[in-house]
Amino acid sequence: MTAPIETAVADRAARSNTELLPLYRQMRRVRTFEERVGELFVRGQSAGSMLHLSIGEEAAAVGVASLMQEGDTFTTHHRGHGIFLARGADPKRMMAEIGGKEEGYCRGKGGSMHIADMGLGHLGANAIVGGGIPAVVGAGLASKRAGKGAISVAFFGDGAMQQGILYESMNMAALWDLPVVFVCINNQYGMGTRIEQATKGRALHERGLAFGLNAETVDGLDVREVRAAATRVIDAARGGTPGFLAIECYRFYGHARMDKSPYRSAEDEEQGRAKDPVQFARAALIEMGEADSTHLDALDQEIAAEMDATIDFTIAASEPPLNSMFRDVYAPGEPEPEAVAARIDRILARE
Amino acid sequence: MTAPIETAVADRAARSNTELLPLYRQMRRVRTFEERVGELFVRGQSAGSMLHLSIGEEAAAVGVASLMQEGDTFTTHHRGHGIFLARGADPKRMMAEIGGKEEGYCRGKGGSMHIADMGLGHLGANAIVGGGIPAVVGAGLASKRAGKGAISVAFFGDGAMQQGILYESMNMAALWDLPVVFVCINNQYGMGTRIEQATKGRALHERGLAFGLNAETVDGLDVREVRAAATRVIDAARGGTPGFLAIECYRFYGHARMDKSPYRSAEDEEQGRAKDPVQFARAALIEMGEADSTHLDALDQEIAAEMDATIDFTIAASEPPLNSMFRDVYAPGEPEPEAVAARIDRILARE
Amino acid sequence: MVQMTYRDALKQALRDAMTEDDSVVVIGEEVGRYGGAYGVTKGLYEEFGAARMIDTPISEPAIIGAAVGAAMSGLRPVAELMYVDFIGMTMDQLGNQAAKIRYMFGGQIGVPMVLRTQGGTGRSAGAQHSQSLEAYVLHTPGLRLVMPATVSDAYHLLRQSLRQPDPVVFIEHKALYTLKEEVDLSAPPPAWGKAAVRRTGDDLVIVTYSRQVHHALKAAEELSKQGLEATVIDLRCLNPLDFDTVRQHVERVGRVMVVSEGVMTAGVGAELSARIHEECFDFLAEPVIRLCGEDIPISVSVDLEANSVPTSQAVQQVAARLLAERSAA
Amino acid sequence: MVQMTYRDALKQALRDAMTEDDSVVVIGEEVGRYGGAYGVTKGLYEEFGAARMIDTPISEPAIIGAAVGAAMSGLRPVAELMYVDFIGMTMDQLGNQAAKIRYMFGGQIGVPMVLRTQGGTGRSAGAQHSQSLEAYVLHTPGLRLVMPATVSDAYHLLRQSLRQPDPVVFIEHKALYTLKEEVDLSAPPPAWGKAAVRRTGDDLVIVTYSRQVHHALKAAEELSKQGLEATVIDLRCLNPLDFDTVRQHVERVGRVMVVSEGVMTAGVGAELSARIHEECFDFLAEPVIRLCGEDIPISVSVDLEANSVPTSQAVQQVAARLLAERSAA
Ligand SMILES: Cc1ncc(C[n+]2csc(CCOP(=O)(O)OP(=O)(O)O)c2C)c(N)n1
Ligand SMILES: Cc1ncc(C[n+]2csc(CCOP(=O)(O)OP(=O)(O)O)c2C)c(N)n1
Ligand SMILES: [Mg+2]
Ligand SMILES: [Mg+2]
Repeated sequence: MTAPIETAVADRAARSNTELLPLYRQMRRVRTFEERVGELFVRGQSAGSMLHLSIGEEAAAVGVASLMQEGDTFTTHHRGHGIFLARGADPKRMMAEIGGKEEGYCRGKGGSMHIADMGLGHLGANAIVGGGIPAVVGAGLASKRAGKGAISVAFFGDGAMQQGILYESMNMAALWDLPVVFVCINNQYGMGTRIEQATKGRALHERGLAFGLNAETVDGLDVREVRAAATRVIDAARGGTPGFLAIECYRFYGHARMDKSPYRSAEDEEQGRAKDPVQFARAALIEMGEADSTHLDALDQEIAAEMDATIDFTIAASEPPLNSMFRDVYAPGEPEPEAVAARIDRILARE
Repeated sequence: MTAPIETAVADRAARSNTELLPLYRQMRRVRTFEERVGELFVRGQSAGSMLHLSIGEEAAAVGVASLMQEGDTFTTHHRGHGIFLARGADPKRMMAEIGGKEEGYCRGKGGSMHIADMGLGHLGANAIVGGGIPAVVGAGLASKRAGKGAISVAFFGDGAMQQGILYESMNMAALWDLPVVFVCINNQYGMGTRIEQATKGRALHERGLAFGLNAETVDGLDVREVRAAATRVIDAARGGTPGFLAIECYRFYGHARMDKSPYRSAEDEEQGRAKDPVQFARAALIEMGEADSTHLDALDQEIAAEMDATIDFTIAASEPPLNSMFRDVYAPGEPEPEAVAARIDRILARE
Repeated sequence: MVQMTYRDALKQALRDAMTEDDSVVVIGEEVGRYGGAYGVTKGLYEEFGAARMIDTPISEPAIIGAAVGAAMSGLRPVAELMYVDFIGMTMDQLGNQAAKIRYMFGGQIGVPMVLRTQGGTGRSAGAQHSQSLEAYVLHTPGLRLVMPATVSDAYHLLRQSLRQPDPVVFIEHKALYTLKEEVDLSAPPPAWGKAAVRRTGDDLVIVTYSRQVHHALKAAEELSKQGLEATVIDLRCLNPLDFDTVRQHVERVGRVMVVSEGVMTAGVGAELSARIHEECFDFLAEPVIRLCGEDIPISVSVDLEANSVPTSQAVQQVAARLLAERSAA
Repeated sequence: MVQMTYRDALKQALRDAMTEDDSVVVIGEEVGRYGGAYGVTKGLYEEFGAARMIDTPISEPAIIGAAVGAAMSGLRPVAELMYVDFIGMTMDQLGNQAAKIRYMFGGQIGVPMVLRTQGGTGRSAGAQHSQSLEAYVLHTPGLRLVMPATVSDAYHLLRQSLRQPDPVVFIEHKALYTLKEEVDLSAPPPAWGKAAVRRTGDDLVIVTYSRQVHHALKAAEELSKQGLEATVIDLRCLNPLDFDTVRQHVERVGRVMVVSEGVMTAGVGAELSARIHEECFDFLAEPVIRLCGEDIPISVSVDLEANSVPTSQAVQQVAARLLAERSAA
């Protein structure tokens, strides 16, 4: 398994915490990819409307994922495109999967909410709030045993802070000193519910602390800060001290593509969107003199072109063959489910 | 519904926090009752062996239950005899239920782990660790709405601190300011597992705090201390501030009747059993001059006689009639399940 | 009679029940301010307020558990599970608590709650948001099970469910919310548990429920053009089950298909097939044919999803073949 | 050949698998120091240590979830659920995750885990500790399901389950742990999924599994004294299901009883009955009779419990009546 270029870039960046440009590049790629997902939907080429855009959460995704290394594993929630992309995913195969196509990561069976890739250690996105969390406990057991310093990271939203399985998992990770990190991307909303309407106001990481984890909260505006906090938590986890990191950000758009967020005010949105990690990084790069806007415009356009191609790729990609429906319920060569039609044929054609 | 004498005694005691004698009396009744449960088993008159004695936990049971009032409700875990008895249960009907008899609280269907009594607000013991906890959230919603100051209390063991549903329930109670109290009776063990082998060492009530509850931990040796802590937490709950109380004690005997606790040392047991809340209260009464040992011996014997009678009552009680098997799956008068035998009769007797 | 959608009929049932009975409260994720993931409760928050339209955290096990406690404490909760696919994490509270409390406690008390949820395919929502899991419920004694196919039943059966003394699992179909039909809100409700015969014919009986009723009716219309006449029975309630109606038509016609969107193995179709064979054996010209969901998870791919469950064409084709083979035989 | 209990055979299977394959780990409540609630793992902690006999907190959902993650990460976990009655709180991790991962992810990876648990009546353990919930599993595509009745199968099928590439739910029966039989540990294992014909006779076929195999065999012995000879098929695996063996005997004999401890409605008995009718209709002299658990919760009362599920006498009586009515007809 050779790491794609993007991962290599991110890995280099990992060594220099101050190098903002590659992080900006990753964040812009996430942003642009998500914009294209929106377009795919508008063009009727996404399979369904259950598309959850991570716009506004780029610093969370990139700040953490850019620290992950070969051998590390992770699971994500339903809003996981950005995380996977930041970890090095091929945007074409991602988009094809979102379109339910054979060329997608999961051959069109999984879709946006069930992307996975064993090559990059992605143990799967999940459409069940909290559903992917306990898997990192098991992955952490395996990593600990292997003793190579690999970690397993569970990414989830603030909504999963309300799922009991998170606490069961944190308890196990703490008890067994597992190389595991719990990352809560707090975008302030779970569908139409603001975090304050779902949780009595205390910092989320206090829950991590109460379970014996190395826990902190970081603002999700400046990717460098996220990365710094993630470095602390992840480094400790590699050493066997499991961690919890809450990243505060804002969900720029509706919950899924059909949701226009009527439950929140224009002011709320304006304020929230003012905390734009991509624009923030861009401004910082210019301010620090690391890049000028011409350079950044060119970069953005290069990314736009790359991401434009994902839609064409998806449209040109093929539908999975109908008989693939019965494949992969069980391992190849194992007894398979019989198709209803075949069974009925057999019954009707008896004698 | 008239409150039995025991409740009246406890209620009076509720008004005077210093009155130890009635609390001692309650604790002794629990202790003696549980000893009789052990005998019932030895005599082969208990239905099965899934009997969990609360010996050593009397101060926890009595300290909290003695504060409960008419209209309050509660649920318990599988080790709930003491709590229910302290709340005013009829020991005969309890014992008959433990024996699986018609005269039992649940007509022999529930047994030791599923005793309930709507008259005393007992919404049920539970054989699922953590299973009875969320019900108090619903009961709390109803109480809050009724506005009469009633509370609902969930009693559970340290093992339930590992069940996610507890955290979901605590989150809801805190969020909605419910008149609810979570009481963790930490007897140091969940079956053969010491609390330290199941939870990374932090005080349990910190978890309550992290969820926004009014939380504390109290030692379960001196019933007056338990009662004082419970008073704080319960009074706040009646006012709409939900609470959490961890009570530290020791499980004197095995997990259930068949368990001889080979996983713990004689020293561990000796140390643990040294913290005997019944003996402690007895000594305190004598020391304070509130009662002398002649008086206490007489009291103990009176209780022993009362509890002896529970076994005779149980042995003399009747087996539930076989056809009661089909009763109470649904409400009376509603469509019922058909007995397998009746269905087969019908099929075989066709034409 | 008014024209109304399935969605609005459900809302009207909740509204009428809440108006009539102050103890009815709705509790679930996004049921209040948001108005429900599929819009069923939209507006009720404004009408009844936060104390009766209770938005919860995303905590399915505790939602069901809280509803159990509320139902034991004098409220009449309607707990909403956004997708029936999430029932897996609630089966302890539902199956070990709600379903068994009356029994375990010797009849002292019941759990008069309604669990409203929705299931089924049709939105490319993938393996964890497209299932038909009613068989888990049917296999759990103590739980009633209602699955309305029509707008009128959406209204009347939800009202009736809210009058039951025992827990009712009420499963809507996500593809039916926009279905628009005439409904008489003031009509007397159908007898509790009674199946509806949606169409009568002498050649074949199709026993089904929920969205498949519509597939079966459409198939029956097509078959009718070929001179084949099907009876279509909409069970509506699976517990209690109106087997008498099924028996009556099966004995008359002698050829039966059972159609269900849930996966075939150990599903509702299995129970219906087993019972029909057991009880009507001597009247059957042919074995009962089950046309059910494939024994596979649901894909996101539009085509794979559509073909994972019975389509109207499949109902028609299988029915035609069943009849053709027979007349030839 | 050695004499051994069902309990010890299970332990030996775990021991041999752990010795042979370093990636096998056992994870569950009280599996280590305590040795398992029913003593199955006693001694293995001492042999294999805490890193492979992993005692967990009382967190069933996360135990299953952790096993899923471990299985995707190169371990071969045996997750233990102390009672199958607790499966309700794990059905999301089991049914939405373990069962669907291979499929949802397009075949990239499987979840080679075994969920060991036990169920059934016999200990007055009440409604939440006495159930037979295998039908939930059978109705969930992606999960294999094994339920051994004999000591030999306890050993060999557990070994085989530990070689499967997909998740296997392995359900023991609490009343069988002390069963003692001869077992040949070095015998070649039975073909995966193959049913065992425990007895052959021409008058009746009894299709069953788990503890009811013993009830059926005992009943068959009694019937034999009356000159009635039954074939007893022990399915052993419910997924994959060896229907060919069932078919072969049903077609030969023409009279069938299906016996299962799980509640009747929408249970395993329903699936078996439906399939037998569908596939062997022309060979059936009579409808398949289901003798299953009553559609009720289990009581603590010894008598009520015992009569809530098929007893050996019930098997015998129903079988005798089925045959008597028929020869009279
Ligand atoms: C167990 C479960 N409950 C409910 C849902 C429906 N649902 C999907 S996403 C969502 C909100 C999740 O919020 P959060 O975890 O904060 O993630 P975000 O969408 O904000 O990224 C809900 C309620 C679900 N998919 N799974
Ligand atoms: C959900 C669930 N898991 C496991 C069990 C088996 N079990 C019964 S009691 C018990 C230990 C519980 O410990 P704790 O909560 O501390 O209560 P204690 O027995 O100490 O009073 C266990 C694991 C169960 N009954 N329910
Ligand atoms: Mg969120
Ligand atoms: Mg304990």
